Amino acid sequence: MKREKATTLYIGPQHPGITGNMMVRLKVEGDTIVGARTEVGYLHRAFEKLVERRNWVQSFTMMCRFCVPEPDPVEESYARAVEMLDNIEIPERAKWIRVLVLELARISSLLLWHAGQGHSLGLYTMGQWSVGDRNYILDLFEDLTGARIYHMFIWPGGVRRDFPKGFEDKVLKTMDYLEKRLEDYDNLLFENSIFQKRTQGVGYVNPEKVIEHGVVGPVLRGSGIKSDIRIDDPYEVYDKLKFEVPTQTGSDIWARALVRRVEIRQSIRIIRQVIEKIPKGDVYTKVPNPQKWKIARGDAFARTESVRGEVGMYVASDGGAKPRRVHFRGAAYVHAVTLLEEVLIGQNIADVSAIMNSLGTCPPEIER
Amino acid sequence: MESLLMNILGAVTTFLLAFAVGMTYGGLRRKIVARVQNRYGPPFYQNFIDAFKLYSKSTAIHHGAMHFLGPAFIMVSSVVSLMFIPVLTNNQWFPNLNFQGDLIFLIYIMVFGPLGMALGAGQTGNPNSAIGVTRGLSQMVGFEIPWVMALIALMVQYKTTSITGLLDIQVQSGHWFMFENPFAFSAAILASLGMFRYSPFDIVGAPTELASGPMSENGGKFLFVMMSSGSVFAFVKLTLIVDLFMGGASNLIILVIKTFLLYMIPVTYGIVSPRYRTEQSITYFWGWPLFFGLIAIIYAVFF
Amino acid sequence: METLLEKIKDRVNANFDLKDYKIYTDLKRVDLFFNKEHIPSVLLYLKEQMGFRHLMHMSVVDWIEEGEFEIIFFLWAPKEKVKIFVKTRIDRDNPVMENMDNIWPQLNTYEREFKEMYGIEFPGLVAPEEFILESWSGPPPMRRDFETDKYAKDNFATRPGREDAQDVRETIAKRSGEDIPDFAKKYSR
Amino acid sequence: MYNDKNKQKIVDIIKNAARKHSLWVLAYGTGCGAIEVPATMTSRYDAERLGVRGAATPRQADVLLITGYLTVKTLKRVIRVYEQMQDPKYVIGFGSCTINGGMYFDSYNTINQLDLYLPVDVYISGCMPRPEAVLEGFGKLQELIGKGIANGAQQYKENLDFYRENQKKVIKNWDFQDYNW
Repeated sequence: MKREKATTLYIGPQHPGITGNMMVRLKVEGDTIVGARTEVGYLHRAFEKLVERRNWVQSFTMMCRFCVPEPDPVEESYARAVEMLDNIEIPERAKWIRVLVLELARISSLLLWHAGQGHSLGLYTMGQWSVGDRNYILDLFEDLTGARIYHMFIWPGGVRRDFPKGFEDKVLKTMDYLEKRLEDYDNLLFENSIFQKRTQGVGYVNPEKVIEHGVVGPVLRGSGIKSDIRIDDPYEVYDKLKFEVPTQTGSDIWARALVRRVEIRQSIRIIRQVIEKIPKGDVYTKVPNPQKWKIARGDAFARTESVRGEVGMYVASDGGAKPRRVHFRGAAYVHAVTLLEEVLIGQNIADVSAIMNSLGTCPPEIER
Repeated sequence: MESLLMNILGAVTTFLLAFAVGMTYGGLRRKIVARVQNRYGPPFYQNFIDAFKLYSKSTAIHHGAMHFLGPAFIMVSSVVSLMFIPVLTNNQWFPNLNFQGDLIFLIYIMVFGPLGMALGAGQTGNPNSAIGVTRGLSQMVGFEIPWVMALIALMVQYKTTSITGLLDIQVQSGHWFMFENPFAFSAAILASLGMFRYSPFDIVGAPTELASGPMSENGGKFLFVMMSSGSVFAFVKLTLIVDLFMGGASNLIILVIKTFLLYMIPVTYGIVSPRYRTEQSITYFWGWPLFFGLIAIIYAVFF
Repeated sequence: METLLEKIKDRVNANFDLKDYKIYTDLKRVDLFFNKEHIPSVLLYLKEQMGFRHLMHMSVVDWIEEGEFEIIFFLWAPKEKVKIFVKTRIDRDNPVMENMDNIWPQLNTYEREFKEMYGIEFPGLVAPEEFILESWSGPPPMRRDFETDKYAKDNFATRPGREDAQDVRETIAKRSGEDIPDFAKKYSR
Repeated sequence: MYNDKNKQKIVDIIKNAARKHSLWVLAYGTGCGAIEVPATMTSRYDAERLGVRGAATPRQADVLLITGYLTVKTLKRVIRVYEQMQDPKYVIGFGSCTINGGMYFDSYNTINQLDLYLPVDVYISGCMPRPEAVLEGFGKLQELIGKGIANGAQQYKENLDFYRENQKKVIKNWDFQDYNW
């Protein structure tokens, strides 16, 4: 077999199968990958440099742009880190609204994952359905925050505004609709024998390696370890909510898909609980005038569970009106370069896109 | 002399008909797929617009002679196979070149197109094209075997290797071969799923894997030729199955109904299926389709 | 909780030369300060002996006034559910830090980034030269003395008429010949 | 070929009518705007009914959608991709950051003004533009094509020196081949 000369195959940056704008350079023998190298940096906007020139509240508009498919956990991390630094206590209702927003963001991101996973394996109908249904979640966001994608809603001191009139009913209606649609998704994707054949045993990651590389979220849960920041290190009001953390032991694409299949249902469950239990009250604490807001020297690290794993925000202050350092820990940062290169070796080139989707590779949060 | 002119005119008419029907079917497929996906979808004539636009694009980039000939080979293969297929039964407007043994010739000429494309794609130097071609040829090994077996079964059963002959037997007896030898029909239909290259057998041009494979270096007029020959070829395949198994068609309406129903099989299967991997696809064809093919031959020999 | 954090601190202190520490009880967080040469052994000890298996993050802060880079490792113990921030300082003019990607393979990515963004040298780091930037010739961009706005102004042209953050509605109205409605004039800057 | 409407030949009118109803968009998500492209293509907005459709490789594509900010590293790839596309080709600048840098006006790694490096036919403003805005952008492009004045590619060819000079100023490792088709 060694006679075959390895071909270099570029997946990306312009390639329909790549998630976002990055590149994987593959060495291919026949259909098998013998070497892989990730190249990132196509989306580097230097956010962490730019916040040095912006004050605490101005920086907050940058946060949602760190990760495009799921901006809210990043906002949440930043807001919580700043609150830790300045010892701001936020009202109880704001915490519940934050949980609602985070879970809605999870659902929207999971629907996008359904689309990506289906699309990467050639099941375009799945993508069309779930991206279409995602519009209903975005409608809720639009109602609540005024924007479809970049909400800038969770900010230091609480959330920007209270529910609009009749919002709770709309949320519940959307959840009912979504649950009905999830049955269709089951029929189309999870009970599809070809999908099962394409995913079972593909993209296997050794669980030991998952821990070593610091990869968390569905990848870790798909390899049999129960870990979720919402339970391990609860923030906001997650300790008052009931939900399950699914685990699977296959550690392949199929296991991760099953984990995510349950997760979207758990998010719906959480949203129902939030609507039921949410208390009345204010939604934000008054923060100082943004132009004059100075925060005492110190640092804080806040992390939030997103669909792709934990996202964290390290914020250091030097006592001034602008952050000294804001460093974002993307969920994909730890695996998209080192782990992906190892996982791809020995796989079929047909599965590259599916593996990247399954791991949750998200280039904007790698490069920031 | 006059009859030669008529024949040429008829051949052109046949080609235009095949082109129009193939393109319209492609457009209808897009519409149907869109409706399943909860969309409005493009108009059914969208494919004609696309084809004309592709034709009007400039083609300044080329990779040598073979690259030019690749699409031409596919077109030749489609058109030549079209010429051997009786579009309608007993109609002088659609003459065809028939001789004893044309079915065997057809088996060969239908493979000619993909081989030509392989030559053309090889010269572009694009690794995606090369891998796509390799996949296409391996997949062809998969579906050609049951397909050929189904045809052999018919040839053995009715002792003729002429398409017209097979068609005449059906017309005279009034029995369609899809009921006479259902195993051969099943094998042929399952094999034709692969020939159409829709999901789950779209492994050749799989966009998320190979960025449209052998087509990735072909734009503009190249793509126009490929697209139109693909449409013609779709018509060829549908009509051939109709001729061989469903008793042909005595007028155009019946032809359209029969071919459209046949066409819906790969289309509906494709809407809800992800893509197979290459080896999975071959395994698929060497499973039930091959089994049906074997049974068909046994049935043809002993009954 | 407090006793647990104290215990962790004491156990580390018993084995290593702890420079300083800080305990935040409500955040379940211990900050440990070390000299730079102790860091690899401390990290290995924390990971292998004390169950801090998960490296959440690694970060660098540029304290330009003090002439130092602060390097921080964020560790998490899944069992005890405690965070440890291991901090150290290195010289800003001659930034060298031990390469530790054999402890956690993910550190390879971080180190590549910091090498590029801060110019910190990690001897023995196996990685291609470029990570995010491409043929970058200026100073490492994340250092505080690099001025990004000046660089942007020098290299990237700005569309004329938009140099400041002034209201552009009047300009647009003049260009297109439309009148600004009265209610909108009220909000003009 | 790309004259103004008064001089448009009948052939061109037919060609342009076909072109405007068949816009194949290159699947290249250069920035964060790429998240709204799937939404534009799917059920609620369904750009395919207007003839807008994805194309996998530059050779097959008509429209290059620059979805948002361009870093210097991406700009190089984008120019390459643009030059590989075949005439007639159109560029849509998507989002505020392509117009004037948007919120990244002071970033050291993103360009501010796209039309210095590539000829832009239509800009869509917003951060990020909603799918309705994207559809309107496509509508505008169709209108321009119908009138025969979406001649960005022609402009690029004629002013190649100007564009090359700007590109070389930003892209340090310049290694492009001549653009002569």
